[in-house]
Amino acid sequence: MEIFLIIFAVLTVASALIAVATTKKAVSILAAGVMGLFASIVFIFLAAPDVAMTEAAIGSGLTTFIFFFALNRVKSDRAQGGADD
Amino acid sequence: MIKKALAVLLLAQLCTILFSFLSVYQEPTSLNAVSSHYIHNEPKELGAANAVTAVVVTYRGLDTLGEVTILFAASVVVGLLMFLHKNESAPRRDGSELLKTGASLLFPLILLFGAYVFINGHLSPGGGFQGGAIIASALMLTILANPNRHVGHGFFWAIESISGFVFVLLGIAGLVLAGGFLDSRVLPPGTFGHVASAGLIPVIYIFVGLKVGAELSSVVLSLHGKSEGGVQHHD
Amino acid sequence: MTSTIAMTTGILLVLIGLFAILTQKDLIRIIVGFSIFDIGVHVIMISIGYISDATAPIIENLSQLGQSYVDPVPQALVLTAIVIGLGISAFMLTFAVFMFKKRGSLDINSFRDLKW
Amino acid sequence: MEMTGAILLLLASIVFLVSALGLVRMPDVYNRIQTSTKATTLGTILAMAAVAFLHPDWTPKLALVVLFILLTNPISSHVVARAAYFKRVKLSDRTVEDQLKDKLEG
Repeated sequence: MEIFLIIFAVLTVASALIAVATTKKAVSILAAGVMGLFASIVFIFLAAPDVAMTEAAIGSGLTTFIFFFALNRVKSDRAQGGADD
Repeated sequence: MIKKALAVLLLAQLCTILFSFLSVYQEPTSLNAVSSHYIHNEPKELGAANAVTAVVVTYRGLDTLGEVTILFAASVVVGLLMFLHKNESAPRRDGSELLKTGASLLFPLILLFGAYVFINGHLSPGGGFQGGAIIASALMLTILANPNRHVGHGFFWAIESISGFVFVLLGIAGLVLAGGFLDSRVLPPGTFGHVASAGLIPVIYIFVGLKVGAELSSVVLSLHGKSEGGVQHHD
Repeated sequence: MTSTIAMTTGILLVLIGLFAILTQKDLIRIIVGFSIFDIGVHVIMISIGYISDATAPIIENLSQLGQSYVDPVPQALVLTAIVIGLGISAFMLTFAVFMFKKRGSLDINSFRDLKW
Repeated sequence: MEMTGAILLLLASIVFLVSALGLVRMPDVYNRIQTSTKATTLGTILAMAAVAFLHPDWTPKLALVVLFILLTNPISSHVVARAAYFKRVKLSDRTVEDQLKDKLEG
């Protein structure tokens, strides 16, 4: 049983590292979302199904989308500014 | 570069401190007094099968009230700042026919699932926060399928205010009719393990779910930008 | 053992998140670092409440009460903390977009108002 | 009963393995979406059937899960493929027909 927990813990830390180390912002946001999913599996191993559900729905679902909406606003403005110059 | 080196040094120190705490940490073998009281007396006192729900709604109900207040403040500020800066982005590419049909087919099903999650919060894992997040994600599916459609905020603000008001009223009802603020023993506990049991807990959690769902939906709508204040697109 | 592994994961996530907050230049990446930090703290809090061979705090029938359960209080706290984390992330992202509209950049080195 | 469930679970994992193999072997995004979506749909249905054999009283919920996956999985793969197409991800060299391009141009 513990070997599975170790596998998911390593995957969580690895996706967090990818989120910090990558140069593309979109990849960083996606890796943070994937890290939320793996962390919710870690919560299941810690006998916390409530927290796992919340983390999967909010931490990896809604947060990723909110980040992408913000990124989209920044990007569309940058494209417009470039056209005006 | 020197900034990065300083950061690494600081984090190394923090790492040493945290791991030295970890090396002396011993896993407890039994629950402490408070948690043991919650677990062992809660089924007879309140009748909720899910102890986490009982803690969130009744024993630590004031925490939940403060939490939804913070979320309300956050969603108000997000809406305000996004209203001050009207987004004038070009109309986005419409979703395909398959996505639109699928979204309109799935929208009521996801809403139903969210309602199921928060109505069954006192029996199984789940509850108001999860159900609210699921409702907000149903809304997100429709705005991703129709990115140029105008969705008003007013409906969500109405639901948010009404459910917040009812939440506080239920808390005061607990204060008047039972032991304290947000006490759920206003209604009889009922049969253990049935949907209509645990006194007021399912009712309170339904309103928490509606409130959280409306707040998260309005945050998503504000950040998406095609809401009130943005450019009006006629379909 | 299980709680030690989980706590190590949480501490590593906290360190990675703090590293990102301290060293990144871009506002959105700093907020990503914040959300990593957030999840790390949640993992640590949940693993403090864990007890070996205990089940989740969901009581199936009243005759099972003698069984050992994990601590429900940290789980309830983390439940609210996750939702607050989403609110705070949305708030910070809104400020990032606001700053971008004012200054035309997300790089923190281009905000010089408080420097002299 | 348990034997049937175990065999179904084994079949499901074989299907998942094939899907993962296809993810590595296929030449471009669109073919990868094909293998991953089709095989995971079948694999999830098999796994749910296996669980239904192991825990017969969960069957209605599992049927709902299968229905939900049958509804959402094709839509999501379609959306991913469409987004990749409009982001101009290149098709493989061996592609013979691009009907969407013909439709958009003609």
